[in-house]
Amino acid sequence: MDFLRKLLFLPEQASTIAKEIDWLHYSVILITFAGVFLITGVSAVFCILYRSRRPRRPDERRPPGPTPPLWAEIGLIAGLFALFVAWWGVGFWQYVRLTEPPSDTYDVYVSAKQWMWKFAYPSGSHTINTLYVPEQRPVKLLMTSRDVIHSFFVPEFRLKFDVVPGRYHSVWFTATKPGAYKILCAEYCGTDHSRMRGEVVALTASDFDRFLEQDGGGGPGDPESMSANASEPSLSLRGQTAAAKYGCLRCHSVDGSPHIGPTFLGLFNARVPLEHGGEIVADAAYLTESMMDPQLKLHRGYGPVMPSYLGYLQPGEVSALVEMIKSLRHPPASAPLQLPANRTFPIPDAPPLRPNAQESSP
Amino acid sequence: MPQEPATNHLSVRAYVWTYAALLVLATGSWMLASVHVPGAVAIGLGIGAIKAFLVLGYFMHLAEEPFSFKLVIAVAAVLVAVFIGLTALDPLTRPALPNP
Amino acid sequence: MSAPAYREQSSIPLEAVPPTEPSYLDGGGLMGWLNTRDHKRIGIMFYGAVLAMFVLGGSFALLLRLELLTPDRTIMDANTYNRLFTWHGIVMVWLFLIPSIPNIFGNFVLPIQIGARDLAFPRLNLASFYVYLAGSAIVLGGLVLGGTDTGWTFYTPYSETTPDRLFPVVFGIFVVGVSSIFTGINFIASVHMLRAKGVHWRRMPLFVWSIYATSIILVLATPVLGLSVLLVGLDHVFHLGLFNPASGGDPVLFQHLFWFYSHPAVYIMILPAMGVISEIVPTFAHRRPASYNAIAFSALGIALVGFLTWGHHMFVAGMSTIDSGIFGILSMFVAIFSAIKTFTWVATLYRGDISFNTPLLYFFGFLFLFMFGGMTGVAVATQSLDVHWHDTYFVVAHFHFIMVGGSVTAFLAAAHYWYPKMFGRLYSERVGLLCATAVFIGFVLTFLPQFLLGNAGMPRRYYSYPPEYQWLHVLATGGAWLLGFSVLLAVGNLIVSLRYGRRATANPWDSRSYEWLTPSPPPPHNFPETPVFDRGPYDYELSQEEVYARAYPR
Amino acid sequence: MPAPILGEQYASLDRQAVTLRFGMWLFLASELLLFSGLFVLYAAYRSMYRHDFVEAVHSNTMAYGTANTYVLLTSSFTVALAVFNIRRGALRAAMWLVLASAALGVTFLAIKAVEYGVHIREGALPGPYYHFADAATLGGNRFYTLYWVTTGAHALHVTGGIGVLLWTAWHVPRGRYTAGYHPRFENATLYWHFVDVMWLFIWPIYYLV
Repeated sequence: MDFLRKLLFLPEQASTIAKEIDWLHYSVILITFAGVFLITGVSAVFCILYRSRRPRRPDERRPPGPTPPLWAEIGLIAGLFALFVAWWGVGFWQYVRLTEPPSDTYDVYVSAKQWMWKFAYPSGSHTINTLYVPEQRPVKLLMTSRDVIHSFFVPEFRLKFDVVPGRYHSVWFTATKPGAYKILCAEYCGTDHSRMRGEVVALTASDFDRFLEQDGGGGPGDPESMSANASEPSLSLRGQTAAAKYGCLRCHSVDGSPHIGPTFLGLFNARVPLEHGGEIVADAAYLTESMMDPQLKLHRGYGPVMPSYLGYLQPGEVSALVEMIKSLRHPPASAPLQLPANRTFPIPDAPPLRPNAQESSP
Repeated sequence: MPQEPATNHLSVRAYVWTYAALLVLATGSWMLASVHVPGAVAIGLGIGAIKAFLVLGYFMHLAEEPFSFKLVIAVAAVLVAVFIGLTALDPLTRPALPNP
Repeated sequence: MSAPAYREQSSIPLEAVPPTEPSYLDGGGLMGWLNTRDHKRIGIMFYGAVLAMFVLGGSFALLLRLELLTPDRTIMDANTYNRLFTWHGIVMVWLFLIPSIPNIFGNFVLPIQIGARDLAFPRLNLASFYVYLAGSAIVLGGLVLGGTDTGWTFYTPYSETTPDRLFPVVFGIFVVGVSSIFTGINFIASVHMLRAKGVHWRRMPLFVWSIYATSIILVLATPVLGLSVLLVGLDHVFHLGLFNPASGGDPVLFQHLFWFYSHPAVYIMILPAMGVISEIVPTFAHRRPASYNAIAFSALGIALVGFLTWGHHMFVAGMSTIDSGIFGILSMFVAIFSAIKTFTWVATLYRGDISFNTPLLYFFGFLFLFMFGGMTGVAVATQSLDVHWHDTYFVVAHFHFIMVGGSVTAFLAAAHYWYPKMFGRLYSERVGLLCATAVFIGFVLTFLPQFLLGNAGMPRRYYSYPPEYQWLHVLATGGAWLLGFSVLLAVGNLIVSLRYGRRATANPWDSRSYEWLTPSPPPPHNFPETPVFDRGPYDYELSQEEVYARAYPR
Repeated sequence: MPAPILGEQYASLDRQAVTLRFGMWLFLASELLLFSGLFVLYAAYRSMYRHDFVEAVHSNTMAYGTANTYVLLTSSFTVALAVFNIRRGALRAAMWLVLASAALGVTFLAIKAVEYGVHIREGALPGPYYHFADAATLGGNRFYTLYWVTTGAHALHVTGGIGVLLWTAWHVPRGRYTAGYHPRFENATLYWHFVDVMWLFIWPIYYLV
């Protein structure tokens, strides 16, 4: 199988889903190839067998030629259709799996702009163009763009999704082995589209922990992200700033007491009763939606008084607010911030990369 | 100079009745708008479709034309429905992570 | 086996229909051409204009390939490169492929194939030509003034904010769209209303069916394109932000609007090509198509189901999962119709009386490339695979297999097949066969490596690329130049034969289809006398004499 | 009275007339798809901003829109009567009815202009110029942007339709149409009806519900 993969020039399989997708890939391509060569071959044989061997005469009458029997036509079409539907079925099933993350993911916020990638980690640090992830653990990316459409593409993970301004798209993957893999922008985004490249660095669990510990200050080996990071508080801290800036705390308490709006404490992933019946789990999706369109799914017992913050909140602030709410869990705010925010660290040791991964991103 | 129409064209009476029906429907749809009823959009568009049907069939004489004429409009109308349906289905069924 | 066999049957058809009139090519002077209502002359004028666009778009492609020889700058900077691939797309799609076969060969052949003296609306037809010229002039003017770097897809919000001269380009595309709609209306009305006595629906040549199906798309999809590009233009000028998230818009909606046209547009490009092939195969196999109904109705099927699949361009664009699934399965239906056609063509060769001329060789190339392109189309419509392939060179290779391997090959096949009818001469068969082979090799060399590039993860529209992809790019560039030169040689062969080719008889291929009943080239009113048909277009069980007797009863 | 010219490709005048009408219907189908793009945008944005859209519809100038509906329905009626009359050979009546329809079309545009004036004063303008207090939401902005684009496209069609009607009326006394052969006359009226039909759908979604 590995031979087939190399023959098709497919990159190595570095995510859990890559192997499954490649299986479908092989079967589709092999059947396709066989069909194309078979039919072309048959028609070539026909052309040789039934070539014209005599000069034409104007009074020539030719037999009309046989018509294929109906059962053969219908059988062929039905067989082909069954094949295509089977491909569709498998493909759609895998696609659904690709788009629906498991529940226990490690979340990274991605924001793209012309022509760079920025990755913000729950711990508050962020890196530019290099994404650090733990291996063997599902990672969910919540992606948005600040200007035009980009597309996050990692060939080794068989993963691609457009990064659209004004919206969050989430994708997830589990890296299977440590290493560095190309990130390419796959949606045309202007002059330097082709230079908008980055890297995913998958680390072993212990290396990743080390990265997290040391990374209050910055991503390894990336001076730009370091300097940017040194003065940058964690996501949930920035969420607190945003909450103050937009006056969220005038209506929402953080200590569990109900006010004009529901309290933020313990809100995350709680089951919330709705005004119009039913209930909903207050996940990131619901929280985001409620900032943009508060009346759509109103928490029971609270009036429809909150204005929409659509267009006011900056892209990063929404994720910061969600992280902030996430950090306020029961029991009361033991440690909303897991890391000391503004300490600087020495540059950590380079993580163990494979030799071919040293190519630096622009 | 005026002569009787050669074929079975519509009479003046048919035009007047069609016009009257159109006025009644338009008024009905207007009045419905002021009372809040569930499914108002569907009712409003339904009445619009009936009116369009009347105009097409009688004012535009589609009823008298050959089948091929009707087919053209039917195909176009079906495509419009599919276009609107499949496109609007997208925002309706997107995961709720709408806007940052 | 080869061409000279035809010499022996030269004069029969001409005797059956002695040319009593001058041909449509004679007389009239320059104004007689520019102000003509004759569908054949309009077709020839389109021929000239469209070929010029083909050369222009082709030279853009060759420059692009040259730039991709090395991973970084070779001959131009990134901005020029981005403009160039945009122009290549715009010129090839809207100014070459969409008008190519329908407006040249459809115009010329379709009225004759239904036994009519002209199209239903000759003035509208001429207007279509001039509107096309005006639209092309506006587009090219916009390109000269600075052009645009959005790609031919004009994705928002990039296209709303790019500082380039977008409006003239999109307005020109809108105008060209008007020309398409005119042509489509003309064809549909002609097919419905102008068929000669005896040409009922199931006696229409298959090319007519495919042009008819194409026209349905032209009439019903083109206005949506006109609207969506104009909206982008308006947004660009007035910043209405219709699709801009900054003012609450949704960029993905533009993609819905755009692909509602641009996916059916793919069928505008390939359906006429399939029609050409459906004429060539019975003619050179000298037998009735294995199933007339299968080919005719699958053309309609493609045209109508083709309207329902646009979303498969947007699987990773952020469309909802349910919508993706629906579009995924609908896309599979279209593939079935194409498969039906392919099987029928091959079955038609079975126990035929096959003569191997240039058009049939092109059919061979077409068959292989189209099937390859079509089957990889099924592959990219499989959603989880599309996630990896979307916007990579795999997709580029896939649609070039359909557009170049399919449509351009069929275009060349049609140019050779109807050449004797259009100009009354025969081209050089030997050069023709050589060029057909070279086109095929050049094509495979250009685009097969691109499938592998796509697999390896090379995204499209990349000016610079990781160096490990280089050797495949070098192969592709070499192939592209071979392809370019062999196409030029093929066209040159046709041009030289205008003057030096042997005179053609009315029916050099011994076909039974209706257009071969008239002299080559045809008289201005197509038929020496009004035909009344008592036979179908593929009645190879009739002799030549019976064929004429059953079209011109005396 | 000049005899109608029969194209060489047609077997009879009747055939030619039917074909011309058929061509017009094809064109109308094409126009329908043009408008459908705008309806698609409306449907999609409405499903994204449901509450904002409902609010915005209620803030719209319903009186003007409704008046215009009656104007267009009446003009459709008069132009249908014009066809009835030309089929009887009553050319003068046909001409006056067409002119009356054109006048109603001008009335429509006049009302529309006044209405646009109201919108401009209130600040219900498209895109970045939007500052309408009654529906100060992003959805309201979407609604009025689409409103301007859609009704603007429709008003352009009305203007074109008036031109076609006037052109047709001008040709009536010049003997271009007869009771037996008048496909271009009918085509002009078909176009006018089409403009009316489009308004029948624009009216409920932008003014009523």
